[in-house]
Amino acid sequence: MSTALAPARTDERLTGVPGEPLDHRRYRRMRFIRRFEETLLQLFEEGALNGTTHACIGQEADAVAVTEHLTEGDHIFSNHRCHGHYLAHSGDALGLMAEIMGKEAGVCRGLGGSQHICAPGFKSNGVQGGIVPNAAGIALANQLSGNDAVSVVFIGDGTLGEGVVYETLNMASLWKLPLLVVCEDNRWAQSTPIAANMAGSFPGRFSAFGVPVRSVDSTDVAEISQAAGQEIAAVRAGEGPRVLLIHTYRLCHHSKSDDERPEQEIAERWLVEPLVVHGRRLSDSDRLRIDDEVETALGEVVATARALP
Amino acid sequence: MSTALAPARTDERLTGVPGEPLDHRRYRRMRFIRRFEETLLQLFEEGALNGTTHACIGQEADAVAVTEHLTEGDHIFSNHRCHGHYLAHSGDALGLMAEIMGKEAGVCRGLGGSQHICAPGFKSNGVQGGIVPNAAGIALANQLSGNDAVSVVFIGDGTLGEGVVYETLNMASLWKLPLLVVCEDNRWAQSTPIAANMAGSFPGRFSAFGVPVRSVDSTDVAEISQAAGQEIAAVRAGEGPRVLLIHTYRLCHHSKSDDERPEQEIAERWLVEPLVVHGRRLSDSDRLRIDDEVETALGEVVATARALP
Amino acid sequence: MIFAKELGDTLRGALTDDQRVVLLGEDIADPYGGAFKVTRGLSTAFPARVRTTPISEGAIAGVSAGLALAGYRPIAEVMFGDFLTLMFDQVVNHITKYQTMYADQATCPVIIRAATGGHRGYGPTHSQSLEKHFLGVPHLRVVAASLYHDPRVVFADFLRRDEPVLYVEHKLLYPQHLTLPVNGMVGDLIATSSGMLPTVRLSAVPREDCTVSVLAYGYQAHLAAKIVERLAIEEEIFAELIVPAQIAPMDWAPVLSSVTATRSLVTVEEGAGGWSWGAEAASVVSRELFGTLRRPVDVVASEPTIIPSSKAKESAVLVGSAQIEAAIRRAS
Amino acid sequence: MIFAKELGDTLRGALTDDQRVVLLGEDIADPYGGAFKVTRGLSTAFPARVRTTPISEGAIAGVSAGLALAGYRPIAEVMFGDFLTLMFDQVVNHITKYQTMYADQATCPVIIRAATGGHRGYGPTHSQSLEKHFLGVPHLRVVAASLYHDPRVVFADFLRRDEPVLYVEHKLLYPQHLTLPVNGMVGDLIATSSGMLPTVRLSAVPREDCTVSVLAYGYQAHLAAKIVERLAIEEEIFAELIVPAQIAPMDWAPVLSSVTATRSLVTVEEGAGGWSWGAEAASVVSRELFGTLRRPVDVVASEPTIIPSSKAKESAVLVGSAQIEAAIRRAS
Ligand SMILES: Cc1ncc(C[n+]2csc(CCOP(=O)(O)OP(=O)(O)O)c2C)c(N)n1
Ligand SMILES: Cc1ncc(C[n+]2csc(CCOP(=O)(O)OP(=O)(O)O)c2C)c(N)n1
Ligand SMILES: [Mg+2]
Ligand SMILES: [Mg+2]
Repeated sequence: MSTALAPARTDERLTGVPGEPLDHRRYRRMRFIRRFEETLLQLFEEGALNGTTHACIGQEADAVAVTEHLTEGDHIFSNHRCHGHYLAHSGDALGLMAEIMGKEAGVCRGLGGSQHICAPGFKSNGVQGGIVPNAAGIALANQLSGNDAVSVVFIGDGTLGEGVVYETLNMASLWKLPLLVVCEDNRWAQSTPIAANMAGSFPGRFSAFGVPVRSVDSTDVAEISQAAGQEIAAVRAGEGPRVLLIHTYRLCHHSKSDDERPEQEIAERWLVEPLVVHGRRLSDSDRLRIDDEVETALGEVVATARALP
Repeated sequence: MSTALAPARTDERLTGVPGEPLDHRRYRRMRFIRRFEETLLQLFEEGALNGTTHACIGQEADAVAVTEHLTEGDHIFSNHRCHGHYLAHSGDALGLMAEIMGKEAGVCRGLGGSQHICAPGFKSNGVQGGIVPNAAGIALANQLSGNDAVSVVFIGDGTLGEGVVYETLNMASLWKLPLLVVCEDNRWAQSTPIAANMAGSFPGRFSAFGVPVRSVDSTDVAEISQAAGQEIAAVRAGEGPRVLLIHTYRLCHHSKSDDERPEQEIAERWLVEPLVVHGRRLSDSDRLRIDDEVETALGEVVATARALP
Repeated sequence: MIFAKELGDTLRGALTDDQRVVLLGEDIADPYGGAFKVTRGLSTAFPARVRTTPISEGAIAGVSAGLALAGYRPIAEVMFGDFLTLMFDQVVNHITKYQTMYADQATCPVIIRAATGGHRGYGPTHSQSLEKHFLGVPHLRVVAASLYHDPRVVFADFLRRDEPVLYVEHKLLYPQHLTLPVNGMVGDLIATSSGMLPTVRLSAVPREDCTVSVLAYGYQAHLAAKIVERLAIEEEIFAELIVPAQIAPMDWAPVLSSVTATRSLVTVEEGAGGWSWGAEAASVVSRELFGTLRRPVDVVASEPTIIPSSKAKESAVLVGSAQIEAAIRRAS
Repeated sequence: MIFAKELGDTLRGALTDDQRVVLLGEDIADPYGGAFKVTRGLSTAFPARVRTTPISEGAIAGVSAGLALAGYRPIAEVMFGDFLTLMFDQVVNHITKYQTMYADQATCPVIIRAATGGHRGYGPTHSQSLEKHFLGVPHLRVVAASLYHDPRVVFADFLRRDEPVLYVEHKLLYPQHLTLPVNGMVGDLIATSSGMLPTVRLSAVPREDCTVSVLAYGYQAHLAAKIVERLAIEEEIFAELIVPAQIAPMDWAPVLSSVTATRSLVTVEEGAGGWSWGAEAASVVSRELFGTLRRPVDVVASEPTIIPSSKAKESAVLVGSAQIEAAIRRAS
């Protein structure tokens, strides 16, 4: 069905240099997402961008970890906070930047914008919850086709408010669909703390439907990746749907400038954010070098994107 | 808000004779519902009725048991299979019969018909699931008013397919609403066995939202009543929403003539249906007397209803 | 040639010929075969691709969307069209958006079949014709079953094209015989068809001799045809009945050419009046044929209220033969 | 007199005066006070009756219905009107049915407030004006916020009556100043109001001197007013702008009396074209004033497609000042 508009444009300085150690690669890829988002927020402040955006600052490890285990034929459905997922999947910084700038060279020709992205193996939509059955349908297609592809859907903690999520968990479980739900619990939904949004048991929300849940309370890309790898392998092996529940934190505001969370809480989380946690595994000089490479590459992307018609 | 069209018309021979033992009363009330439903099905076969109906034959104990603990100010929201609930609540056989006959004297003037009933303290609607938040809203009203009234909603096992049920469980739990969900698990939803409809854990569907579940696998009105009494008392005491999960069986077809379930399965359930189970507590002569009284009273209801304009 | 059976055979043919076709819906599996028995036998023949679902209309639509995005051809059954409300978000914000908002990098050809309509005493929540609320959803086709349209032709069109479609099947059509045009005739009426998903025109006499055009779909078209036939025979009142399959977006050309001849139009639908199907027809025809009409377009629709359960009260609310006949008389 | 602030004050007044009023919605609690800040301060003042909810639009509507059935006056906020889709079942099959199907033994006066509309680059799922799909839902009133209607008057009407209502608030109205008629004027335009929930008419000159009537609501009415004013001053093109608060069911009388004078009508809305608000207007006006119009009714609506995120593409799709001006010129 899908016919790509153009091959995704990637840059090794952003997505990983052949032969570099895994730790470097992971750091680079997270740094790439982080700096993309920060750049975007800056462009918004400059007034260079239209509309709105939801940055995933603080959650970069999730995207990088999960996509490490995906392969050609797998599919990601993402939500409003989709940039990290998309960049980890495709590396296509220019396509996404151009999209958010509303340019014709954008990955959806400027039609979709920040929340509505499509590229081979990837889609997102900005309506909470509804993408979950969509991802399950893709999983059903894979099951019917008899391939071993995995359909992954990213949702937030707040999205567990939407009933269609449960309808889908039930159906996916009944039909043993090859679906992985990645629930990024960043403790907040827009302005609402999880305590005001969710009663009962977080993992119980899934296990009640016979869907196994793997919880990871971590911002460490290595730890998340290990869990993601096992879950994806199980789904790929035909064991039915599974949930990877990642307890993480969003360090930036929800969308553009709305943040009323306790400063202390945010400050504490900056101490354990993915780049800090994983960055320790690299030498200072390697980190600085990679930071630099990412900066240069991203600078080129922004310049190119700005110059686009 | 509610302004009754007319006071509910009751007949002691159907709803309970003052001073009679509880066992007699319960038998009478269940017998009343049973015979009302059977009469209705017969009238349909005769072609005397229009539309469709969902009889609750086999599930009479649930309605009788739950309503024993409700009082003025409490509210019942029921579903497509609402006759038993309504009759146990109001005793208004004539109003319901006239309603299903489409007569002006019907409890909703013939506008609602079998599935859409309203009377003081009682409402029903024929759309699966949507009544659950409606009942929760009534519970919220009671909470805001500071009274100790209980809002009860009856749903079937299959209705756990609807997402809005979970949305509501979450909200009711967060807000500690005085809501009792009575889930009548009759093993089938229309033609679909529970195994094809529900993955995972039945009580887990509720407890995942922090809503305590009391399961009763019984058709014994006494046993169900005991459980219902405790659950309703807890809700009334302000402990938040609770679920009474009754595993029962529907002995008749789903609506009018559609039944493809295994005959053997149905036959086995006839051996443990509520009237048989509870009837053992009465002498043969008491049973026959009550049967007779119910028959006479119902006969009068039908004759009166038929003669209505 | 019972419609429900022909429709079932059509679905069987689609499942046989096209491995991409998947049926989803509540209680559609054997031995039950759906509330209106349309899918009877199909789950036995195609167990993997004919799936009874839990009672989850939102997820049925949403899973169908995913299947379609992945290249399958899902056909979702809605037991009662009244419950299309629970699919509204998937239809409006997912299914019909994907192709365009993704700059044509994906398609989402979901087919939703819904049993609609009243006159059976099912009451307020099981009798509605809610399709009017889906008219004008961008990128959604709404198509109505009728006795003049071969479901094979209709579904061949659905499966050939990449757009999502809502197909409404009035319950009262299920037990009826299809009356497809044969040799240019349907019974005693002259029948003309035009278009890929044809608009059928029926009249007792050539268009030039008709004094009113009647635009109707679904079960109401069947009622209207009987009236058109009877008025012609008994009273020499000649109307041309126009029965589109696709009711949105509309190909107005056949309507305009008919009304150009008759200079009078009545539209008929069972849905509630007010912002209904016929309103758009009236708007378009009044504009396109401005100054040439003999009388205003008459939009016949049901009372804008709940559909009562009682037979007498239901008849007073829903459009039936009496209202159609009166309107044709007025307008002829 | 910023609209968002006035609306917030109106809600505060309602909460103060009427113990039955309860506000529900996503992120409406302090310190956030809602995505558009309308409810800021209210949860602090009325913690029990102003409740932030989980992200559960269906249950928000459904719980509101229960509150209303129990005698309360729930006001539910929908963060983006695009998500009204998820309330559709509650609106169509529950809220608007109860009173009538229960033979007036209950009422269900739910008020739903939805932030609608585009022109902000929010893209396909956060920019829509979906109210057209709610027009003609039996027993539902649809009312549109405008700068010419005092929200206090509007909510007083809602709370006085027992019917459910959908109140659409175009996002671009929030930061604007209300421009209520003062001494029969709005700026340089003559203003006349009629009705309980008034229909406001604005024109530079008396109606007799106007050559076109313009029917618009919400943000589009604000755009249209500026054009009406400018065309009058700069080019002596005189139009009468009619701005209803209640857009369904419509009181057509003020429209008909205006068009009787001008014999020309343009309708304007931001929703997608096709079976839109204006279609019913065209249908009614073409019928009621048959033979007296100078030209067909012109229905101006947005392109029937997704609303793009890119500014340039969004402007090409959504109705804005350019389309309104062109239509008024054509029709005058
Ligand atoms: C159906 C729907 N309702 C409301 C919104 C508005 N909204 C956008 S993001 C958001 C919060 C989502 O929270 P969560 O799922 O925790 O994801 P996070 O933003 O924290 O990543 C809300 C309410 C929406 N996009 N869709
Ligand atoms: C939203 C909705 N979807 C589908 C139906 C059609 N329907 C009526 S009853 C029923 C089965 C309900 O099963 P369950 O909840 O187990 O209740 P039971 O009939 O067994 O009492 C279905 C699917 C409906 N009424 N509402
Ligand atoms: Mg979150
Ligand atoms: Mg059941």
